[in-house]
Amino acid sequence: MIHNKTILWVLTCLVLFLCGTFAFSQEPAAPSNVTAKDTPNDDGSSITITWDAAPEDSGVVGYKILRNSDAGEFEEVSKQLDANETKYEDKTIIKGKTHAYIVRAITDADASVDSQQTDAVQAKGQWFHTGKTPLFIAMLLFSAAIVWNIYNARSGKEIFVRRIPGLEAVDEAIGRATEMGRSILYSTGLGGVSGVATVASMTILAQVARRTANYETPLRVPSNDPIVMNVVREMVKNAYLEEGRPDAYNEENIFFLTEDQFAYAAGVDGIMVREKPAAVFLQGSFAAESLILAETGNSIGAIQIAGTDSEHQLPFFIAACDYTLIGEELYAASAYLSKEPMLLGSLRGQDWGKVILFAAIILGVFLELSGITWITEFLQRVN
Amino acid sequence: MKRQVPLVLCFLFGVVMCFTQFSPHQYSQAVYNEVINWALIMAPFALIFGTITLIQTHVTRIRRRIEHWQYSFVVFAGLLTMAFIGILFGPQDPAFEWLFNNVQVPLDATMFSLLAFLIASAAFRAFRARTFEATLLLIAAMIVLIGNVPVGDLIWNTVLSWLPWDNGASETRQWILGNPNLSARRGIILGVSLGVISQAIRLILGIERSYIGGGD
Amino acid sequence: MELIDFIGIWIAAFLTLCIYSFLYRDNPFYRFAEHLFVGMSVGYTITISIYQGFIPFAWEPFWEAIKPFWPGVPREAGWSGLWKLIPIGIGLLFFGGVSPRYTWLIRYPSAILIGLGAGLAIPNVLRADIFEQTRGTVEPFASINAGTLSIWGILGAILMVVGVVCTLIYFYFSVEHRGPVNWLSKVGIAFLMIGFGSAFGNTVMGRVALLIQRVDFLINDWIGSFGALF
Amino acid sequence: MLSKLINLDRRIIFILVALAVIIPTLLPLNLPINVSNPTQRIYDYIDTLPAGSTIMIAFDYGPSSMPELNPMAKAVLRHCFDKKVRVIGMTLYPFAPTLADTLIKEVAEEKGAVNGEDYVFLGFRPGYEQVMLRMGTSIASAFEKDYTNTPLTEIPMMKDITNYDQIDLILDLASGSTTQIWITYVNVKYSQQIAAGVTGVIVSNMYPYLQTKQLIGLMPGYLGASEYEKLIGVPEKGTEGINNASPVHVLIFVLVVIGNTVFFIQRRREE
Repeated sequence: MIHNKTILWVLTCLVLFLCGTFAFSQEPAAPSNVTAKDTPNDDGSSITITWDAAPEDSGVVGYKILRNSDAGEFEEVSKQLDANETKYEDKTIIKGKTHAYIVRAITDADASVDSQQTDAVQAKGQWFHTGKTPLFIAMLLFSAAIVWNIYNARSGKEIFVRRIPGLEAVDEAIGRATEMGRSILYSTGLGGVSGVATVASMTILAQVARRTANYETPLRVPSNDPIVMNVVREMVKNAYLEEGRPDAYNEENIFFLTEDQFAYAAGVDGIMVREKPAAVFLQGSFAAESLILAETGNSIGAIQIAGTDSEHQLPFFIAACDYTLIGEELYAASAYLSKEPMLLGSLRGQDWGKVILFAAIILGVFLELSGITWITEFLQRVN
Repeated sequence: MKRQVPLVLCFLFGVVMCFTQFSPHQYSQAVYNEVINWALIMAPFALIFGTITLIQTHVTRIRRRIEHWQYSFVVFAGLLTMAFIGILFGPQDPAFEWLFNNVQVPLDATMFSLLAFLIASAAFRAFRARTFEATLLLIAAMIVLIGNVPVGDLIWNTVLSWLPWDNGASETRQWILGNPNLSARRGIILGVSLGVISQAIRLILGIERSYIGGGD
Repeated sequence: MELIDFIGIWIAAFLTLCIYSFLYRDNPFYRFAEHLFVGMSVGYTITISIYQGFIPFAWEPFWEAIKPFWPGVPREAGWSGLWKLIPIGIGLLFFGGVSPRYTWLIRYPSAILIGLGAGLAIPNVLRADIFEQTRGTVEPFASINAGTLSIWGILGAILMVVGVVCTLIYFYFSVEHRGPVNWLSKVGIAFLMIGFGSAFGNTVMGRVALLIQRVDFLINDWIGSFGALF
Repeated sequence: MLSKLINLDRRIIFILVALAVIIPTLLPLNLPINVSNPTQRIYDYIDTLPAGSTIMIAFDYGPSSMPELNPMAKAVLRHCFDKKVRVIGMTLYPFAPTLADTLIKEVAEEKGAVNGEDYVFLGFRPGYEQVMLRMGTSIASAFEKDYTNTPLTEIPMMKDITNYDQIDLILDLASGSTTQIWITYVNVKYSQQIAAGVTGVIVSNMYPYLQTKQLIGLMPGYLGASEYEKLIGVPEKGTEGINNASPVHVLIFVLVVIGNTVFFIQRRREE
């Protein structure tokens, strides 16, 4: 009897105690507003799940994401996420299948509550990244500006180009080489055939070749890219042909040396000290070897005209060469020397681009100062 | 065939590659990844072609006994040794690695280190306060030069110890690099980038044809 | 020390000294090292471009695709390797350059490489250089607005805008540089000169580091190996 | 005399440069080093990491940049191993694996760090941004095995490391443009903390990122290496380097000053 009473007592206490604990550790609410959507602007390899943040006192310590495929069983696909997360990008989806998701809230007591399951979605790749629209618009506008200016220039409109210091020296250098009966050394740098600096350099080279053709001054071009070498050969041959001196063209003067940066520098240095050219042109893109070439050229007393858009090498050319075309001046020089409407027109187009940049910077400064950030947002980086 | 086809190819590849940069779709990414590799696949062919012309040049030198023709044999010896061992046994071959480490690496590093000498001689000759611009160049160069080593601050803290400003050399250096230097670089980069893009547009649209020998 | 390492150090030291002899003047030792360097570097690049470019990206996928034609070899990969015939075929056109009559064939691969480079350059340069640099110039003004920038920071931001704009004006080609344009472009030149000077001064350290390494090699490794001689 | 000085034969300058490097190599100098703020910030960041944190070091440099960047790598590795911070090494440069592997092993041996528990070296994979982006999803998808060909799944310390989420800092030791790419793809996209140690030549390219706080800190060339060595109290090759490099800097400075003095005297006389 007594036993029974005690048991009853104990049981009552237990029930009361349990009720109490339940009342205090109230079951957390299930994550609400759970959505699953195809991640925008990707290649169709992920789905983004979002949900509302749990209230601060809800006792939620983290979330887990569960997924099914083609209405099958639900399985955990994430490790435990932090309690302040409200978004998960599932990158492990199976392509071609539809997936539905459940967000599981986990509480201190290691209990958990599941949300309702989302609609099943399938991931798709997008053909156009909407975040890159500003980039796309800018590209189209700039292309239009360039093409429009080239068109204008071709239809005979005069285009002014400011004097570029150093270009007068081109004729002087060629003249001196002719007088002294020495050769001219021309390096197009390390760039490949699609580099802008290389193309600009080749255009200037063609102009130099036109002038040397008449004087029969040897024009030596050691190259470090076989493709560039081949294009240079064609261009120089053409220049000699147009000047009516195809007989003066010697293919052996334009040759491949090596692709290795410093072996190229060693080779060109060797040519410089042995052949003692009267003029050295270093035009194109250069790397650390710039100063090795320019100082050796200086030591043999050649007139040196350099030009590069590799901004790191500019200081060395400025220090060691007689004239240096700085950055964009190299591109402008090819237009200036060749007087070709296409190049002049596109130079004008680039200047339009600069006007837009001025406007963007000045406007941006004032807008940012007044707390409006849409210029920086427009320029925001997207991956 | 000689002119039109290359122009069309250039246009096609240009437009397609440009498009892949805007399109995250898996198909366009697959095209991008495939075509990027093509450049790597074609490189050896271009190089072998280049090497053939290099050999031609040196054969001519030897045949005509042009001054220093004997050294052309050295070129052949180096070229054949490396190419022979490398192509037959691969770049992981111990003999190839030994040659690379004991011949090519020291040559490369030594050529590179010549710059330490040349930078000194160039500085001595070029850094003269001839004009206002040259003076700016000179002063900026000297401040950064000396601010780069602890000696700079040592001198500053002893000679200018009466100033309430310690370690001025390295701090001025940092300010110059972070401010006027950066804005000049930005200016150059912006200008150059406009040039790069405009040239790329000209190439793709077939307006710039210098690479097929110029002319129309 | 192993004999092979010993020989290696001596060869390396000899070649190092050959190159340094150029600083005095051109001489047979430098000429020897120079020509050896040119030859070896070509051999090296060919090897690397074959083993790290051609074989993994063309030959292996292609081989996988044609394997099934071999008797007894199971078929694993798809036919996609056959695509590689296109770049291989185009690459072969480079050999047209060897004969003057067919040099124009090189225009095909060149055109492809140029188109590819140009197409990639447009959006990437626009984004990475133009957009980013412009944004970087403007952005500090948002911090000024938020009041989180020191007086020095504000001055720096203003100086930055002045520098960028003036430098760009120097690169403005289609107007005559007279009057105010001339003044602004002069300011631009001043910025350029300070920039070049500081970049020059800043490079010295790196170049000297290379020399220190060579000197370290000559003194510690090479002269250090003298002991092994006896 | 004066005109001789102003047109000094370059070979005399070459000899002076050679002496300025050789003499301190034989008779070491000992200059005081001031720690600059960007280096201090890297040190502080690593120093306050709790034991068991993980940093990733990218050895993105070739043999020609070893003199400047190896000492930095060593100093940071020592600091990490002392603080029981775990290190994941990797590289995007084809020529770097051998040099990085040798270096990590050397420091690990000295500090008694265990491969697979305190550090792991993943080796090299080609393609910059592809590798970085893949590691964002999972490190194992870029490097299924480490440099010694052990699958990552079998490496104890990689058990609880999946991607950048478990990495507290990426330190890029760079001689080229890799830092920019790390920032573009990993800082921007994954909000990963990035610090850099770079060669003296490219230091100035890094300032914009320091300004925008996309880099939490920066070690510039020998100077950065010597500063970090000072912070951890182990002066070594970086300190030696900065000491040996100093005389050349002073030499160039003095040469330029002499050149200009003579130039002015001469001009005065001509006037």
